[in-house]
Amino acid sequence: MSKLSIQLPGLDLKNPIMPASGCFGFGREYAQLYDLSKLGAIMIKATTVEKRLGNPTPRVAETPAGMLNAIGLQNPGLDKVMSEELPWLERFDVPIIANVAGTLTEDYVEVARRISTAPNVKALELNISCPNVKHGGITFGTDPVIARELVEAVKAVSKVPVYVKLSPNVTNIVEIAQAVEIGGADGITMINTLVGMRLDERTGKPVIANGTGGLSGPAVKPVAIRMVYEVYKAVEIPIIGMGGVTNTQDVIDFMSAGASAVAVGTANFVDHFVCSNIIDELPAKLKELGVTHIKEIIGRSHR
Amino acid sequence: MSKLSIQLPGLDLKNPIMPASGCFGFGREYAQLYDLSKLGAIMIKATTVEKRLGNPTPRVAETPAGMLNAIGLQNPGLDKVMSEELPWLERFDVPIIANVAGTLTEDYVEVARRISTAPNVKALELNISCPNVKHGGITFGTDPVIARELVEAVKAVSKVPVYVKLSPNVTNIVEIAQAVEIGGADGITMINTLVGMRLDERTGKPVIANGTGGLSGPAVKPVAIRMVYEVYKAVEIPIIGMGGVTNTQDVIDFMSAGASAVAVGTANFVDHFVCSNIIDELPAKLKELGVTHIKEIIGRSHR
Amino acid sequence: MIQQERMIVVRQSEIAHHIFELTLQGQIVQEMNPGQFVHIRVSDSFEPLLRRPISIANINKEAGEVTVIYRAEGRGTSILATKQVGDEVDVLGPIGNGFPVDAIPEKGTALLVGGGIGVPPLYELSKQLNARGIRTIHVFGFATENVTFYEDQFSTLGDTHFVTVDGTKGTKGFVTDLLEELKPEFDVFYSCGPLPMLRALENFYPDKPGYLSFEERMGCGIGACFACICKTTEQQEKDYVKVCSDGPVFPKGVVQL
Amino acid sequence: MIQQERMIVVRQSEIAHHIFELTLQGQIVQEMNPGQFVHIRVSDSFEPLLRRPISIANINKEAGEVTVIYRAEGRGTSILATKQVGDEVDVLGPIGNGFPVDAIPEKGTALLVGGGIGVPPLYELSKQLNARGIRTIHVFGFATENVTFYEDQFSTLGDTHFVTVDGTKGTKGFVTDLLEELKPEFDVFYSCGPLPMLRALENFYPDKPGYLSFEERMGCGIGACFACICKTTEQQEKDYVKVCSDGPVFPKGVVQL
Ligand SMILES: Cc1cc2nc3c(=O)[nH]c(=O)nc-3n(C[C@H](O)[C@H](O)[C@H](O)COP(=O)(O)OP(=O)(O)OC[C@H]3O[C@@H](n4cnc5c(N)ncnc54)[C@H](O)[C@@H]3O)c2cc1C
Ligand SMILES: Cc1cc2nc3c(=O)[nH]c(=O)nc-3n(C[C@H](O)[C@H](O)[C@H](O)COP(=O)(O)OP(=O)(O)OC[C@H]3O[C@@H](n4cnc5c(N)ncnc54)[C@H](O)[C@@H]3O)c2cc1C
Ligand SMILES: Cc1cc2nc3c(=O)[nH]c(=O)nc-3n(C[C@H](O)[C@H](O)[C@H](O)COP(=O)(O)O)c2cc1C
Ligand SMILES: Cc1cc2nc3c(=O)[nH]c(=O)nc-3n(C[C@H](O)[C@H](O)[C@H](O)COP(=O)(O)O)c2cc1C
Ligand code: FES
Ligand code: FES
Repeated sequence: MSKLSIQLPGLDLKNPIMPASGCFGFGREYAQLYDLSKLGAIMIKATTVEKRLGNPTPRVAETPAGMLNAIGLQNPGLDKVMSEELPWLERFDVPIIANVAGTLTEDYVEVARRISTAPNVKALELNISCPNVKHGGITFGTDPVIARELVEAVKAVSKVPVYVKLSPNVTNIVEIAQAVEIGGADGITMINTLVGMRLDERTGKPVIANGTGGLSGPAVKPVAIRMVYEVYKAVEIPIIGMGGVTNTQDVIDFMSAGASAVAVGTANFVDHFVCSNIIDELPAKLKELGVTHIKEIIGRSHR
Repeated sequence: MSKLSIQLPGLDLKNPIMPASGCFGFGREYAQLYDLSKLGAIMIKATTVEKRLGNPTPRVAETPAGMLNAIGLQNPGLDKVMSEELPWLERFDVPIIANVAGTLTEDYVEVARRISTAPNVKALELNISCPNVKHGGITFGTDPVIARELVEAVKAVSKVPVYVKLSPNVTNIVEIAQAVEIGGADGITMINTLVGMRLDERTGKPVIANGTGGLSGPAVKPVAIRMVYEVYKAVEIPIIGMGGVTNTQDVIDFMSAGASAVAVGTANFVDHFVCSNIIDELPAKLKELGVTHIKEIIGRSHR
Repeated sequence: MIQQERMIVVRQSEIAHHIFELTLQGQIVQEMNPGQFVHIRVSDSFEPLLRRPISIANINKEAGEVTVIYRAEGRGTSILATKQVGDEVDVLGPIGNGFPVDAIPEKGTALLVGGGIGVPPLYELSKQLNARGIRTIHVFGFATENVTFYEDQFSTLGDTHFVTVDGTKGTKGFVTDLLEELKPEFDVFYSCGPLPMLRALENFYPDKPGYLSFEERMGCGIGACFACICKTTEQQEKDYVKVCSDGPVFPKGVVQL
Repeated sequence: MIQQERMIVVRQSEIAHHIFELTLQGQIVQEMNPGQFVHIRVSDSFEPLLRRPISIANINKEAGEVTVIYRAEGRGTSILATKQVGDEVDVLGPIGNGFPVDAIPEKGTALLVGGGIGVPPLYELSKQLNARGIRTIHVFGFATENVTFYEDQFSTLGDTHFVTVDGTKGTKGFVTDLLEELKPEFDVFYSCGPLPMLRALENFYPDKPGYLSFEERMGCGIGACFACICKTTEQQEKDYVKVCSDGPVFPKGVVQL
């Protein structure tokens, strides 16, 4: 299987496939279904300093070839993640990418400082799609200066490489990508969800209690591919691509556009074995494409 | 059918349904299928000063519940539209909304000045999703100041009300909407397409010759609804909503979010009678919702 | 253990207005218990995208068959209703913690209260309670006569009472109206149905042990995504439960109603 | 006139590897001509979204039936291949300007050159030419033997020659190799197939009148969206033509190759 291996800052991946943050919890549930050691990595649910109970329900709604979610970063809090979830995951031979969230720079710094010391956490993923309370609620990930400063602060404390997860809800994603690269990011993960809304057919009110939700699933793939393609041209650091991946071909597409690895989110809810199946199917797909190592696919759209 | 009538600046609509710009040409083809006088209005293909041949082919690609297009504003140019297309459309009892495009402010002004004198053109729709060559290719619609100035310039010459078509590819669509309102826009039409890309499965290269294309169809509806919802709260001028409308329920959804009328784009390629069918189905739908006039639906999400 | 299986349609029919009874055959039937549900993918395309949670209504382990009863109303269930004998359906299950059949003393009496499309899981429950020698009383509320089903099936298991909102079948009103009238004697109640019904029931029998089955919009269906959270009452240690993996059945008093 | 109709599947079968022959019944058959196409919606859902353009291969006006032959490869055509007798298929058509059957002198000879999935429209054309007393010569190129079809059908209409890239059937090579060898005498050529073939053919017979059928990705299929543009040669007055409404068949020399 070494034709699938990928080396990225902090991450020695058996293969480039990993579940996306928030779509795989802390691994316990999917561990009932298959051996998590098979995965390239696992991106765990966003962790915040304090436990969070998240938004009122309904939290999800279906849309054409997609879904909306407004979970609200529900998680048991840093202490519990450090004492219960991460140690439990140590039984698997798989690097963990810890998704870090907060509303103040200090929150991110605190989570990053501590979670990056966990033995199986090999990289952080900064979820900069959260509103920054200090800057009047403007999302960290929509302003290049705020984004860069956040990355600098986190880099100063993290013991492992830091990947930054970009929000697609911006006019110019390249600008944000370059800013976080300058800030010291070791890699980029993209994309997070697009902000969307669904209305109840009868009442006309938003289905999701929170009003808006994040759009994910196949519907967003063309936007994600375009953004990965653009960012690949503009930065030197590696990209972990995601947004609407449901099958092996989608993985090839993201890597062609410039991703060095690929995360699978929503599709885990539809085909619970999707990550495992893609990993099984990749070697045959590479053969079909006449490629000996999956690395050769990375960025081929640009050649 | 008066329970479907809607009055908007310059537009006396029999019903709130109109084909979206670029998806209905100048009406000739769909006129073979049904009587265009049935429509609330027609948004004609973007018109530029000079004729444009558009982009190389392939210009369209299919995506999950959506499609990409990069037609490149192909049109016969202002003279021909004025001398051939608009007069031909006069045979129908239907107001025309002329979609105006360009790469310099002067282009917009020139098209607006002349096309707004055509007897059946009752309103303009400024397509501000074009790159502004003077400002280094930055899209008119992504910068509030540039957008406002463009609207002011066009308002100064137009003989009919001016609607501005917003691009969804921005960090803050409310800011742009407010800017064009201040600039004197009589209404807003939204949304234009999201920038996306599809890769060829075998080669990894973009399917669309232009590289990127505009994403439309059901996939984008949640984003469009969210944006209409947000803009409705922030401006006083009316909104014509669009993005993924395929059926009568979608029309209700857009109007609930705050649209006063609704345009149908991509769906005309899938069900060529969709506009006509929706108009037929609306009265029964209103009955089902216990509403006597469709106006009552406008903005009900917010009540 | 939860598994994902392509089950085979062995029967499908419309048993009431827009109410379908679908029987599927497969391995995973062997693991099923009353009150659990299956998460059904109605189409191999991504439109509609999400699975649909549907309760297990009847388990036949010998034949390897499970029956579900569902209302075909929305996009997904309407597609499910078009499946024909021999078609394959992608099913994830069995999921969740069902009704505790042994939560009732021997020779005791169980009150089963169902509302609309909440009635189906009570059928397998009633079968298993009866098999244990428990007496069952069935009180079911529906909107109107033409959406009622399984009267004969339940009647062979115990006293069966219907109530309809419009009075077209049985008493007119809500289940609590009928319970007021019947004043049934029982040891434990089991219920599945709309939230207002569950709430009314909890208030109606403050001193009786009871088990309630909940519904919530789902993503993963297995406990990973935090979509289907219910807040718990103040007496609980945990702040929340997940309907999919902790439920869908909870002892009364656990979930904030 | 173009119409939208829910046609009924009366036959469907796989006649070569991944090549399907589908016969549909409906009113719009009465309006059809060889070389025109239909725009097929393969699913009532929005996944896949766009219609698929497929050429008319055989018209039977008495029975009200049209036959199309297509390769089931992508998402849409694979779904089309699952349609069964009695199913409805949403068809828009007939569309475009087909092959001019009368562009050839009486008792003349027509050369029909097809490549792969470009062969089907030549069948109805050949039938109609033969009905007019025109002699037809058929020269068809395919990738390999197992994707060839309709040898018998064409053979009853005229001389029929196959060429395959791998030599598994007929001559090995491309249609032009075979034409080099055959040196057929004819008055007008008609062709449908991949662009390189059309290009080669135009160069091969610079002095003969010919008609070529083009393919381009489509949106609307009726001339409204400007998706399917082809640039024209310098000799033309118009800068471009639309494959859907101006074509798909053009006299040689119109489209820039
Ligand atoms: C544990 C559990 C057991 C259930 N058992 C049954 C049963 O036995 N029979 C039955 O008819 N129904 C049952 N339901 C409700 C059933 O899941 C919904 O009616 C169904 O998902 C609606 O799908 P649709 O395609 O008809 O509607 P759509 O409107 O297309 O659904 C859109 C989305 O909303 C979700 N959704 C809509 N309504 C509900 C709901 N009430 N609960 C959860 N999700 C919903 C859908 O799953 C889908 O993701 C159960 C629900 C749960 C949570
Ligand atoms: C006028 C015309 C006549 C045709 N006649 C036939 C025929 O008789 N038999 C046959 O097998 N094929 C024919 N084709 C090609 C056929 O349209 C495509 O093979 C088919 O659309 C591919 O769809 P899919 O679902 O298999 O592929 P997908 O990959 O799912 O298609 C994705 C999108 O690309 C479009 N597309 C892909 N390939 C082509 C193509 N070659 N031409 C145009 N659009 C394409 C599809 O329509 C769809 O919109 C014809 C094309 C045209 C333009
Ligand atoms: C239910 C759900 C919860 C999510 N939670 C998180 C999260 O906690 N942190 C985060 O960075 N992204 C989160 N995401 C975003 C995904 O990680 C991913 O970026 C996005 O869904 C696009 O990928 P997909 O289309 O494959 O789902 C969540 C997505 C979903 C659907
Ligand atoms: C093929 C095509 C061509 C388009 N051309 C134009 C155009 O010329 N001017 C414009 O303002 N919008 C144009 N649009 C955008 C549509 O008017 C509409 O805003 C968008 O497609 C979203 O609506 P829909 O999802 O219903 O298609 C075009 C869209 C498509 C699909
Ligand atoms: S549906 Fe995902 S946690 Fe319950
Ligand atoms: S496909 Fe729309 S113009 Fe030809």
